[in-house]
Amino acid sequence: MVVVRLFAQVRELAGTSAIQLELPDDARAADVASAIVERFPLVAPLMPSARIAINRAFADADTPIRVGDEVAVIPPVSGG
Amino acid sequence: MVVVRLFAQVRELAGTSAIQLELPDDARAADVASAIVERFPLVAPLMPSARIAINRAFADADTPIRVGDEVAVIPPVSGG
Amino acid sequence: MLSWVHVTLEAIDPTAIDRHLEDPASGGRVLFEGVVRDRHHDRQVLALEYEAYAEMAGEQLRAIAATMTARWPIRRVAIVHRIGRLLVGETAVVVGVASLHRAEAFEACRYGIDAVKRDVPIWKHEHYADGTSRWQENDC
Amino acid sequence: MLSWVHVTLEAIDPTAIDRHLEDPASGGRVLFEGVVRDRHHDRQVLALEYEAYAEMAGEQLRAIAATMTARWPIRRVAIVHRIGRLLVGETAVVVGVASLHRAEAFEACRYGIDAVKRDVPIWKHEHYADGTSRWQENDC
Repeated sequence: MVVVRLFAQVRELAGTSAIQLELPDDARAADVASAIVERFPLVAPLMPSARIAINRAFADADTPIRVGDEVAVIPPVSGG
Repeated sequence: MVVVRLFAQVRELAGTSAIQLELPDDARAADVASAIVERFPLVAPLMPSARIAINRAFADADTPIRVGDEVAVIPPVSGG
Repeated sequence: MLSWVHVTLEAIDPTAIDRHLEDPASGGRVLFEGVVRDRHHDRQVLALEYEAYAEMAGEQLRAIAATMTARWPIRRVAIVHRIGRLLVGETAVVVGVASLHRAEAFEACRYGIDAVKRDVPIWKHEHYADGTSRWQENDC
Repeated sequence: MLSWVHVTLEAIDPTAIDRHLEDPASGGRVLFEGVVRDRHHDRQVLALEYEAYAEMAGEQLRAIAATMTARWPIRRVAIVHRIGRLLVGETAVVVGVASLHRAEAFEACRYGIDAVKRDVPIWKHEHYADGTSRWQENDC
């Protein structure tokens, strides 16, 4: 089980800033994105442009996720 | 007759910050450079890299000089 | 300390930036300052809020500063991003570089602000005069 | 006032620069600050003096600022050059640009400082720790 943090518009549409996800042992970053869409259909339109971060670094779709990892959904940023 | 202002190393080697030059009626910027070298042989090595300004704008070698013009010898600059 | 990065809820202090860029061997400094604009396209902006994934934003800023000092022969880097509520005209971000020669200071600074706008998890929520609000996305 | 240029015998005041770059429609500012370095090649610099052909320097700065605002869609330009005696670490020149988008602010600022170093009649006389001194020339 991992905790996934949500930010900005994803957080607003999901109505929460963090959720717990049950993921299989061989889960990868792309599985987080799918699980979020399943749980929060309203967020679906945002996910294609969102990136997944694992332990505070951007992950590729096939980066494995391990128990205890800090996972986050990063919608397009607008700092600066 | 025009007044020619001298700056920086040219001023130091000439020992003065301004001189008066008698120039022919059809004088051009290049004639100022030659007149300076004639008057101050020590300055000769600096003149190939110096520019002539007429009325506070850089002049070409063949820019004509008229009575009352503000003329200056501009050695390589080092501002900034 | 070669580089100094900071995510802060407080107004950015220019003298703190200067202090971190101070270096007697550097002849030039280039600074980019991002300021809250009064409009977005045709809508009047009253204020905005920056939200951050603060822990990751700090790590990303450190990584950007490290890339800058590795890629260019520069001597000091300072990057500060403010979050929370800002008004029009207030400074949201500063990227500062000190180096011997100006070419690399310009290049490194430009790289730095581009990377901040692309890769640092900070989000801008704009509030408009017509009562609406919107999450922005950088074009980069 | 779109552009503000100044040759001064006094210390450069950063708040004056900021005031002249202030513009609610500009989202970004790029500043170049030239600072007196502690050495020139292997010689230790104690201080330097800038001499200017002040009237022409002012005209050239105005022309450079005019070229910047004509060539790039920028909204504010400030260029200040200090002359007289300066110590290591003191600011000799600032070129500041405010604009909607950062690409043109970087380009215009870079153009501005390059043009200042090439075309403004100001000369630097460096004084070294070994008692010697020398008129410098910019490489550009």
